[in-house]
Amino acid sequence: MTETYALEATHLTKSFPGVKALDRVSLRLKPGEVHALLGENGAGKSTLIKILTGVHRADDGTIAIDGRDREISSPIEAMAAGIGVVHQERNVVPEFTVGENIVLSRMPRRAGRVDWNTVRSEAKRCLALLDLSIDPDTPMTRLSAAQTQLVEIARGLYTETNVLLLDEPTASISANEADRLFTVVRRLREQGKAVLFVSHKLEEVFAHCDTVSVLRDGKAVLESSPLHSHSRDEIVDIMVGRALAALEVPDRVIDDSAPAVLEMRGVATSVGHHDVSLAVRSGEILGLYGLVGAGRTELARSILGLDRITAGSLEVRGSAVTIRSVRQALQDHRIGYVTENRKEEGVFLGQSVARNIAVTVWAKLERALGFVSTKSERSLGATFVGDLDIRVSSQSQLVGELSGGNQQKVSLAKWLAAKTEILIIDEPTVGIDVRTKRSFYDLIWRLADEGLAILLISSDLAEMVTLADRIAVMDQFAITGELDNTHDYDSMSQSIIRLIHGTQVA
Amino acid sequence: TKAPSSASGAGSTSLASIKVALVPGGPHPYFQPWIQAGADAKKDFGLGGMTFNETAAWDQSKQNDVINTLAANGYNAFGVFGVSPTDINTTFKTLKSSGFAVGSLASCPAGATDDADFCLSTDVETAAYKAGKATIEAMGGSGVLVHLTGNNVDSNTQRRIAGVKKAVAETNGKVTELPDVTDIDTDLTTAQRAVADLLAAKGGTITGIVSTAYNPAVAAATAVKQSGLNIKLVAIDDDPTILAAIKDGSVYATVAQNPVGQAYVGSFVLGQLGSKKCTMKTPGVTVDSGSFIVTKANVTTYDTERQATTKKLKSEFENTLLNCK
Amino acid sequence: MTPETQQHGVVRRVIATPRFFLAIVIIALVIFFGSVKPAFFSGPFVIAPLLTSVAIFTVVGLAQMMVLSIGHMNLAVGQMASFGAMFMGMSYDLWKLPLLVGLGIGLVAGAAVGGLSGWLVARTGVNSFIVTLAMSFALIGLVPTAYSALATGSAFIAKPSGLDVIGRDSFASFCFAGYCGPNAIPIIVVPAIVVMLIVGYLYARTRLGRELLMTGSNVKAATLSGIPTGRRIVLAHALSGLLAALAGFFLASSTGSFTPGIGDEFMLQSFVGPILGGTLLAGGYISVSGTFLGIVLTLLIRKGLDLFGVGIETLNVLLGLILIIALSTDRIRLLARRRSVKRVQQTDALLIEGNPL
Amino acid sequence: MNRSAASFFTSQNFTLFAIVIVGAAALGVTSHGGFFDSISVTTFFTFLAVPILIGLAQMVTLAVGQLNLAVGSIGGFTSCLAGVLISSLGVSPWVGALSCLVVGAVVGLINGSLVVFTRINGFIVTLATMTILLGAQYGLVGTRTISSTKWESVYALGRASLLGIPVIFWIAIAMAIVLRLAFSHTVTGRHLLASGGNPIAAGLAGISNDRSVVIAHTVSGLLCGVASFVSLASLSGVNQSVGGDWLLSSFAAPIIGGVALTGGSVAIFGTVLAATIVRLVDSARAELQLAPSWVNFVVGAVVLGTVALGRFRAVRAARRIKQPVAGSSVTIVESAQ
Ligand SMILES: Nc1ncnc2c1ncn2[C@@H]1O[C@H](COP(=O)(O)OP(=O)(O)OP(=O)(O)O)[C@@H](O)[C@H]1O
Ligand SMILES: Nc1ncnc2c1ncn2[C@@H]1O[C@H](COP(=O)(O)OP(=O)(O)OP(=O)(O)O)[C@@H](O)[C@H]1O
Ligand SMILES: [Mg+2]
Ligand SMILES: [Mg+2]
Repeated sequence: MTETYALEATHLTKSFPGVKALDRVSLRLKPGEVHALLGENGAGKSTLIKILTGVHRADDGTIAIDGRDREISSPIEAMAAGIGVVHQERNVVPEFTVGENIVLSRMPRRAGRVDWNTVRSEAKRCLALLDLSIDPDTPMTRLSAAQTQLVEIARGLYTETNVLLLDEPTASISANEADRLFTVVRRLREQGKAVLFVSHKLEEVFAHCDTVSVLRDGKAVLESSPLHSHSRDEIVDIMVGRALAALEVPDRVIDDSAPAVLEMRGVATSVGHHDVSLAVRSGEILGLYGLVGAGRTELARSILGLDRITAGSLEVRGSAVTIRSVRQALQDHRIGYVTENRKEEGVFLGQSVARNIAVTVWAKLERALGFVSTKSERSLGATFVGDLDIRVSSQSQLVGELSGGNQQKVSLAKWLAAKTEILIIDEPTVGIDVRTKRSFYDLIWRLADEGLAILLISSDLAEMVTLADRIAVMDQFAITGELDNTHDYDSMSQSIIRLIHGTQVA
Repeated sequence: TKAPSSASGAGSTSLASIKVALVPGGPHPYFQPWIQAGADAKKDFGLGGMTFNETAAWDQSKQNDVINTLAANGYNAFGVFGVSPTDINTTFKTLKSSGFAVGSLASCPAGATDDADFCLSTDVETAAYKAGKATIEAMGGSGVLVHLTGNNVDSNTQRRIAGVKKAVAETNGKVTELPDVTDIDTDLTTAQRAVADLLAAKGGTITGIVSTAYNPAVAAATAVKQSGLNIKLVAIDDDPTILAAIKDGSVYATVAQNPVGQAYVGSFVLGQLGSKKCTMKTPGVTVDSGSFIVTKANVTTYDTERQATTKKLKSEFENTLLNCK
Repeated sequence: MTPETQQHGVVRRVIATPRFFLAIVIIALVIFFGSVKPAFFSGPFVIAPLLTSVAIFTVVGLAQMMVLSIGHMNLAVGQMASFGAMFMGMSYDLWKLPLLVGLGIGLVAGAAVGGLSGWLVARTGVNSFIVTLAMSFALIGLVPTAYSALATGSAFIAKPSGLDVIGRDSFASFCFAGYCGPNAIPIIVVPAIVVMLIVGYLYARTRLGRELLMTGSNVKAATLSGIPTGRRIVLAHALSGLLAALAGFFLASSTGSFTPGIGDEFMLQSFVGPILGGTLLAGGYISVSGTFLGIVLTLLIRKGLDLFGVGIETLNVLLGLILIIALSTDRIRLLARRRSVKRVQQTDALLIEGNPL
Repeated sequence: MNRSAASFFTSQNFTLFAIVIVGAAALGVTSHGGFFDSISVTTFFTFLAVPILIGLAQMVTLAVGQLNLAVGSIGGFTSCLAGVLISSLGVSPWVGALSCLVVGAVVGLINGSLVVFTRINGFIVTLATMTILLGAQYGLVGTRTISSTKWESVYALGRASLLGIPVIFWIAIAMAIVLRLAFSHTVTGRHLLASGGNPIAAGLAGISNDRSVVIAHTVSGLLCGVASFVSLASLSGVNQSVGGDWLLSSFAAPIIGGVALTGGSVAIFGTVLAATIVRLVDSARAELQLAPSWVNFVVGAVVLGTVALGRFRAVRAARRIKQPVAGSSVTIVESAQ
């Protein structure tokens, strides 16, 4: 007797111009199971989800829902088949309210008109599932990035679904909020629904999933296996395709007596920071931890002159400075900023790798009449492509064609090319797979060893504890404390949580 | 197709080798009679070819393109309404240097010089003056007059404004003129809106309107009729819409020009010049093709007068202006 | 990749560009027009006027391409041309200045209004479409008013020495040892080629050009990479105004005088050339030679239809149809190319051309 | 719905409304009350109908992030076609005049379909159809003017008034109300806005962006047709110049009215008010006997002023709620389109 699957995809194949994103991949979801879908960046996870939800058409393969073959060629058909989804990218209509965004896929109507009362009540219901008390009439633009993500999740819960597909829903929300999601996931499991969960955070996966499938280069290398029959390392090895050595935290020696190269004293900003004091020495990694929305990105932006510092002083290499623009930060003070928002602020998707790296140094490469030789640009690019191990077919490849991790490296490379001495790195590994993450960690340590002063912003506590030398904790736009990092996860996390909860009732 | 250079050969050529191109400034009802008049001229004088091409669309460089293309297609005599009176001499010069016969029709180049062989056109200022006089006459010699006209930065518009001003000045202050309403010939909606706004704002004081542009004339005819105000309207040109308005009394008079004469006589002269049978006694001479006040009284007969003028024009060229072998 | 496949790739890449496609169509049309209408090869009456228009409108297209490179538009190209040309006319007519001085003054005037648009865009963050639309409104009001106040007969007709040489002479007037140049090639192509080379050099070889493209590609990332995007935006608009004024100068020199009507016909052409040539409306990618070929194609078609004696109504209908057909085949061809897929998608996302999925 | 009731009197509309009141009052004073007599009022509203309609026609395409450069030529073509149908082919005046609506909608449908099928930018598509229609319009009427005496019964409608205000103005207002209801209360209307606001999000929610684009262009064409019908009813005749001045004003009204070029929003009341302001400028020009080029000046300045002001206000508002709108301080500019 064959089992009936809530969803059964067989031999799905999908090619994009130049890449085979999926190669005869099969996936089976049983009712009442939470199924993890893992894989490195570009393995094909999102592509699989997009095919199951009618965004892309598979070149080949079949999909069956509850044992019956279904043709899914549009998002509407996926909905009709009882498939709900939270996509990886945030996709909301900014002009609409929260409520309308939640019900967008099926507007409640009465007598040919939109039934606004039902819109509101339905939206409230979905938000309540996640313990959210956002008013459905709030304009979408008022929400923070994390709230937006939560609304996306609420939207996935709007229609009655038998199968819920979650593509990295927790990448940009804090552990607290993620927990609410997992409560819902557990409830769905109890109701006999099937949930597919994609994440690069393996802790979450091990805490909440039952079965696992792993994709590698578009092929399924592990199909529907009970998750707990595997160790964490085994899963990583399967994802990566070879044994990945254990992460070695280097023994870093910091000269405590060295003067700070970047120091803030009692800084307040136009966006609402107050009493911010911190100092980074050259060769040191200062972690800036906080929950999403704590104001870390905004602090970085104030250092760069994008927001105004209204009180206190900012000192670079011992002298007080006023920075008005990124350009000034770079040219006068050698400060660089690797943004958290890679696609929108970090790289130029439609431009070549060489130009993306050289963008900060044209001023230096410039000869008479503004001439910049393509050769010098390329040789510079080649250095960093080699140095950071950026995977490209050639330097004229467009950055938009690279995988996320490689794009992130390009976003970093331009600051190294500019020979910055102070580097602010914001959320360097969001949505980045475990192997690339490792190479990033090594890179950050190496840069610090070479003498860079690094201010590292991350919402990933494990990452923070691994990388930083000291950790400053920010909450509600103020620094609530600073800790020396012992690299012991349990004790560090407790101290940090205490610093956050000291001022905030969760 | 024959090479254009052959037209410049020495000695006289037969009229059958002359291909005349009539090039208006762009699409406008004024030029439509040229089509028939050109065809008649071709038949009557035995010209080798005749074309009418209005693709210039009121742009000097497009008109130059059209003219050049016609030249390449073997046309060797040109009757041109220059889109830009300040630029057209340059075009004429080029054509002349290739040995073509060139007539400036319906409009003369701005300034004192005319690089065409001749200019056969309404004396714009005189026509406007006549229109102004007719309006003042209709107003009973006193009152407030307003002048509606087209593109303010066209030198012909400036001549029209001067003509009307002259007529007003002759009344020694009995007629006063409101500021000219210019730039409303771009389209019918603009014209109608401007006229309606004018009547709404100043309708009570205005006693006469003279329109020296097409769309404002069409618009004013209806607006005045509808408003029920006692405003005398004088228009320009004899488009059927305006003639109908004269017949029903909503327009007092119009100043008709002589497009037929321009095209017909112009083609004749171009034929004579192109075939080298004749030369101009005074190159670049300006000849008035006539303007005619049309009122209800002569609306059915004014064309006879105009045909007579056309005949006279032709003999004037033959007898006094041309120097023939 | 072996050198052989690499070469293969290069050839394929060249073949896949809009420029190659345009060149093929242009050659085919020339052969067609030439064989059906031998008059097409008439030097002084067809080729020379065609080249003159090509020279003028290539500069117009480049003026638009400047702002397209940063993802903006300039709906006031025509009015900026007439504004710049007005200052040239004033220099020659009222102040009796020599050719180059007047030209310089006009170019500065064009650059100034362009720069003003750019400054407004950068300062207020209002979309360039709106700012330049409003700018065109304002200049449509201003220029004719100034002409009627300052110029007798509403045109500046004084001609400094050399103006006619640029505008109307061909190489036939340059003789050396008894041999004169061809009368089919007007002098005006020389400055136009120089402008193309300078603009090409700017984008291909200089820091400024690269920074403009980066600004067009992603303005946030450009700001965060230390590019002074505000200044680059002002620069792009100023250069657009400058080139527009230069085109106005070319047009005035070829028709004969400086009138307020200069530039009336620029706006539509200015978009058609660059876009046919592959420049992205979304910014970040330009092509000088493509712009040139796009202009050649449209003017060639117009000339051809003129030669066949097509009337104004048919001419407009055909031009519209050809535009749609040329661009849809271009789009089909583009879609077949992997590299451009991404570009097209970027454009799509920005322009909402139907279903982005 | 209180949300839309609130947006109905957002500060942008309020500013515009205040300008209208102050402007009208000022005109009333300078004309010594003449501006409020019945002829002036009739004239004012008669020539306000078309600007409102074409402003709305442009607004509908802007709502989905498209443009319609062909507004004027659709209007010109349909009105000339109706003129020819009635005068030369003996079609009855009402049928002929109402054919404007059908033909306008069909042309809009063609525009939308071309955008969808060829995937060419709507800017270029409507540019091309504009050229084609201009040719066709000329082909239909050449240089003659077809007099409105051929459609007296329709023309009578143009002079009829209701409550002292021309019927054609009420037609424009009726269209505005219908659009307002459609955009705020129908699912299709919301879908158009969703497609305009974020096509990817709309697509993922099962909304067909293609359908939205086609519908928007069709409705836009239809509204141009209504404007052309109104022109037939109010102009003394039709000729090749009809529609020639529509393009720029069609953009001015929605943009001053607060519609974003990027799509996703409509401002019906704002568009109507903005058209009224432009019309006031026009009346003031006639009253003060200024050259028409002044209107361009003023409209240019008003457009710039309003958008710049609106932008500053948005930035301030964003600062007040201390929630940066998508990295607003980095965004020195929005990229065009
Ligand atoms: N629309 C597209 N066009 C072309 N290539 C695509 C497209 N979408 C995805 N790809 C390619 O398909 C492959 C799989 O991408 P996919 O987004 O499914 O990866 P993923 O496993 O979700 O990665 P991540 O963990 O980074 O989200 C990648 O090589 C990607 O570049
Ligand atoms: N509604 C929104 N839409 C888009 N972006 C937003 C929105 N709200 C905030 N952002 C931006 O998203 C980023 C993350 O903001 P968020 O509030 O999540 O945290 P933060 O305080 O900026 O930084 P961090 O998470 O590093 O402490 C910031 O750059 C912020 O400007
Ligand atoms: Mg993914
Ligand atoms: Mg952040």
